[in-house]
Amino acid sequence: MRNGTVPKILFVFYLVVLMLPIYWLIKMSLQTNTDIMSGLTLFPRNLTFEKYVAIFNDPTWVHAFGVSLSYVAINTVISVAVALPAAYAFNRYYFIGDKHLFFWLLTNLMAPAAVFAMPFFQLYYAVGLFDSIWAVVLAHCLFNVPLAVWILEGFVGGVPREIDETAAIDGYSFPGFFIRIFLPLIANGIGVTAFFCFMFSWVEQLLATTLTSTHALPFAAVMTRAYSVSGMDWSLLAAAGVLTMIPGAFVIWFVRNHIAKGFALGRV
Amino acid sequence: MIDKPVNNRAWFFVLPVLGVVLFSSIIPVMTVVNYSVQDTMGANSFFWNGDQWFRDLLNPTTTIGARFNDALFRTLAFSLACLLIEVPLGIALALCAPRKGWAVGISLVVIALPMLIPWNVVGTIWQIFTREDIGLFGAALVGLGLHYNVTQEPISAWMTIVVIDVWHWTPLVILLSYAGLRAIPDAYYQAARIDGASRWAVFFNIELPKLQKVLVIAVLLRFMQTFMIYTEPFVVTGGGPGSATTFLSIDLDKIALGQVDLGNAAAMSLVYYLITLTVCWIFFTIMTQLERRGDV
Amino acid sequence: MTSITLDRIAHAYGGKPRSESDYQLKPFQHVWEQGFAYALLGPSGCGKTTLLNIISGLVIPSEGRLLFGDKDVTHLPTEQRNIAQVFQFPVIYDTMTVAENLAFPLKNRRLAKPVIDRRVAEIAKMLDLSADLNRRARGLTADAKQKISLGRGLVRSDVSAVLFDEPLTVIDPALKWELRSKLKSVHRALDLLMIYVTHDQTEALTFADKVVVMNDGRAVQIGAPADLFYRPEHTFVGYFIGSPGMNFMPAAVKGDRADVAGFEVRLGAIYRDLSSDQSVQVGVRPEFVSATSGPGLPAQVRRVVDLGRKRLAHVTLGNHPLVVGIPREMEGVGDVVNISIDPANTHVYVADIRVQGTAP
Amino acid sequence: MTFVLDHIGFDVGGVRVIDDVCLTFQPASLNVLLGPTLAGKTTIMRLMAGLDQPTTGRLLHYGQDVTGTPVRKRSVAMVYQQFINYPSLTVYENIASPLRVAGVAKSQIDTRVREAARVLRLENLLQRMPGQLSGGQQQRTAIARALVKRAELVLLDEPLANLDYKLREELREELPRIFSHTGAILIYATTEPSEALLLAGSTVTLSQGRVTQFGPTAKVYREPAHIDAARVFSDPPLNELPIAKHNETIAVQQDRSLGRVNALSHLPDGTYCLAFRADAASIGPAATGELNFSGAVLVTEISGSESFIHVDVGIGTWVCLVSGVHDWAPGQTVTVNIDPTRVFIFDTSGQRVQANVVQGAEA
Repeated sequence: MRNGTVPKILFVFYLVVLMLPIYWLIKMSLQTNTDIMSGLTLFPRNLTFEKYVAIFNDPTWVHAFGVSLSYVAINTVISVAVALPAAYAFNRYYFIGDKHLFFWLLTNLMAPAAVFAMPFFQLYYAVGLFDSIWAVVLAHCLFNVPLAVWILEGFVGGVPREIDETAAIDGYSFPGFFIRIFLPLIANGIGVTAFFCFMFSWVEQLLATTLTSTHALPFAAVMTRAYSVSGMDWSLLAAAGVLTMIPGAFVIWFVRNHIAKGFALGRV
Repeated sequence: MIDKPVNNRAWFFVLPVLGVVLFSSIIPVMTVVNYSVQDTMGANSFFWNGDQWFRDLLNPTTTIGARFNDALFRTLAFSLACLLIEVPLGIALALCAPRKGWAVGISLVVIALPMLIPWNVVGTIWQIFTREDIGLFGAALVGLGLHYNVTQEPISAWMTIVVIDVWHWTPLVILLSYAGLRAIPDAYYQAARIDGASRWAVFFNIELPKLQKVLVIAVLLRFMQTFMIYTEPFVVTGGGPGSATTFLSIDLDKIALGQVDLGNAAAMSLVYYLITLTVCWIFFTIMTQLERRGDV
Repeated sequence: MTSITLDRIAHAYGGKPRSESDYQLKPFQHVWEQGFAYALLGPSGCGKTTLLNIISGLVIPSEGRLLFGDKDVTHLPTEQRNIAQVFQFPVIYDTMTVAENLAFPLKNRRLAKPVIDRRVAEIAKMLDLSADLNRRARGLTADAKQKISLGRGLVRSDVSAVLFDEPLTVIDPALKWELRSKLKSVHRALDLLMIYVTHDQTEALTFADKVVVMNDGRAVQIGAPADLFYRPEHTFVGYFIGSPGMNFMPAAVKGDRADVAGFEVRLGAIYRDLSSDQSVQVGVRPEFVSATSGPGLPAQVRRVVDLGRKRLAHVTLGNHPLVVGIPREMEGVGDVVNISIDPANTHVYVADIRVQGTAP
Repeated sequence: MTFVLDHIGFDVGGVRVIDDVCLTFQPASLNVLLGPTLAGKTTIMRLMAGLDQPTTGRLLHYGQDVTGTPVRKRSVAMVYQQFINYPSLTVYENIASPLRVAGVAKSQIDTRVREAARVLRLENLLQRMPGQLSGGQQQRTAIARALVKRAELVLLDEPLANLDYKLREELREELPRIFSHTGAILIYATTEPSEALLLAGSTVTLSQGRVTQFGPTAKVYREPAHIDAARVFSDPPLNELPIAKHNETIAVQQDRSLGRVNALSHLPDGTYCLAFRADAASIGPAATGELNFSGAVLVTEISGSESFIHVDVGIGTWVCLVSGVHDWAPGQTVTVNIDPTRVFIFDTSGQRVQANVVQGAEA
């Protein structure tokens, strides 16, 4: 498997196979249902954007898209903001119980959503947050805050400790140093962490649908409903699916060379 | 390098994280524990049930025990299958990936795309893709004469979920291995060339040892995600046919929100959670040990 | 394996040099003799590592030909060049023991086990590694790891040249001299061509039979350590070799006399007349200029530096700065001192190149 | 305005790393901390800067106890070995950083920064980012930042160790001049004795976290109080010869005995260590009045202006200095002549016991 031609062919073949299902969805979103039902084709016979137009004109879809984007954005901001000081503390100091706390965060990051679905339902119902964006925002903090801490801790480690000391010697107070010197140094780390929090919150479906019913129904929930109610409107479903891919595809280009560091919890 | 100082005032930095995660973690766990030791006769009246739920769950002869046992082994088999395919495939593809030039950026983005799609949309894609009337995958398999039907055939359903997971998450292993390989200084490859090492010798003696740290993380992430999979099987097969793809989280969801049998669901949740905790603990110790021994 | 020949080798990044300055390595013609130790010495960015990488095959030169013996290897890949290389930081196979590390190249060539074991034992003894043969390579000190890296090259009987890329950078200063003398004794024991890249003149002059002093991509002078010290062919070599470097004073030369700021300096040879506007300089090393109680040129003393084993005076002759040695027996030094310059070690440079005078 | 370390002790993980250090530095003085790697140079500097807190002892600045004062409030500047600058700020902002924090007027910042940049020849690099600079330029930026702050205490932790050989020579000349008129206490850590000698001022010799001697550099070099101080202050390593004095005869290990050594004449009988540096030994025919030993040449180290011949004389391996470039073939037998007037005698506890002061010009 020297880096000759054979590995290249294998790799390109894999990329094609990987993109095939996505292409299939895009193709179907540009076909009418009758066109789909009338048999298998590699290319849509007559291209139509009617389903996209339908979605954009339908207030429930647009509202759902807005709801999804808003709770994901708010969750990302909270996660990163809360995780920054913690990541600095974990990387720069030993303190009592730091190991156990870090482990506890890992367990929350890995906690099965199903285990928390029912308790969250009860909790937010009791607290009166049920069917509001805040329920999903706080629920997603369960795994997004630990994720943010893990990734940021890796990036904080990239800044040499001597820079903190030089700033102290120069006379910076800690807040002054943190904001004016330190944050700019891990700016791309913050960017990557925000991207991952956005993604992990955007892709999650179980908690988002469990904790909402009507007012704060996210895009995913509207999709599952569309799937069962409108009886196999495949192209509408495909169009909705394609729309959910746009945020990811748009942002990823900016963080492409840090993707691996993010997925490896900052440990690469 | 100066070692980290001990500074317990650092707790002030950590309090915000503690507050937020505690709220969304401890309170729910407390409710689960609370229900797991009670039973109900309906109409919101609960009575003490001690550890009865747990004894039933862990005793395969009882109905709920058998059900839990089946779901657990079904999920473990699924996790194992996914790991055995995804990890070697991921490493192999990382070795084939382009190392320099414009192709690197594009291939990284394309590889990462599947992981950015909401899990229910992944389910929808494959739900369509596996139908033999309108899906390429379904049509191809049926065309090959295989009796493939996701909704009726347990084997087809179970295999399909594995294929979906391999399609969805192998990119993660590729990216991690690729990053691990890129961290190897070029001098190692040059030394190996000078020593006349074969491609396999280079892989076993340089690349694999250096990938150790990254692979531990890849296996941890992959095991945990497969062990708690819910959305894809829920969308594509709804846990069916029968209970062929009713993994732990689907089963739990059915009991908790479907039958609203809180006691059983709570006990099951706790056992499920404890398993993930132990696995996390094992990996956490391995990772800290690797870190303390310095970069292998 | 006979010698390595560089036939007008030059290298420009991107391969399309427009002007002289685009060359990382300016055209270079030289033959490296078998069994000699060469050092590539120069400041950072002088092209020494580029030259080493061309010989090792990591870099294909944009111009010229590289010959091993009489075989053109310019485009031959590294593994077919039969070279060994020791890198800046120790490169060892962590998963293997010391013995397995040393045996690795021979195992790849599928030699018989007894042959491998004998060869490994022999090289281990030469490098004082016999005691650690069964230990895991990862736990050893940096200098032991560098010896293993060297050993992997030496076990091969077909190795043509051993390349060193600043191998002592990560070694503890106290252990440096030990590894240096080990490398030198290994060189004497094996009739191998060795090429050593460094920016430290002590390493270069100690290790090498011939030193290539490089600056700004050009080989300024190639010679034995003594030549570089006593007869620097270029002002850069005078400046770079020796600590502190050579003194240079603008002068006008006539016969065996040089007029430096109105003072007359006797020279060791007879030169044709050189007026001072032709950028003529007289160069003499501080070791050959000493303060004297006897007759000499009067110079103003700026500063005296006591280096323990010797004392130096920073003086000015006219308005040219000069570093002068103070003999041990001379107690105090006033603010004016007579200095005597040894004619035999005084050289004349025109446009930075040494001019050879005729014997008096 | 002195800076005093009063019985400073420092433990790391229960191990005593700095052991009862007492030092008083005078204002406007240059002090070299000389010692091998891990001798505690960096640790002492970090304690003086306030980056670490001492386990025992006090730090007095201008008579005031500053042990507990946070780093921020101290008048201190530090230059690290690996050229630490703020990567996200330009060279100008890097140098101006301490003044910006202190709230100095904008115009004054500009003049002081440009002045420091001129002194360190960074005038045309002010708008560059540290990442675009060479090693030497990055270290000059760090030094400029330390200079512009006009701190009363300036700590330089092996600032030249990572630089090219010739660049090191240049900066070594400039550094004392740069800080000489600021009136600050300058502390310069290094492992190289030649750097200490060239910087002059006074020198503190350190080994295993203990101060072995503190005094004017030339004096510490010529009159080491303890054998550890002599060992630290010798590069190449100090040559040592164990000897035993027994009523007027001075025996060397086997049966060899030495002639009269006036440095030993008045000492009581007992075992001593006769030590001498490479420049006190020469190679050539056995000169009269000198202690001479024959041995085989191991290797010759050529450093450009001097050559060091390593000779195995049976009792040990000694290093002799020869001026200029001379390469003795290894294995060749030569005679090492030791100049008896430039020899140190240490007793078994390592104290120097010589009565007469060794000759050699006073600085």
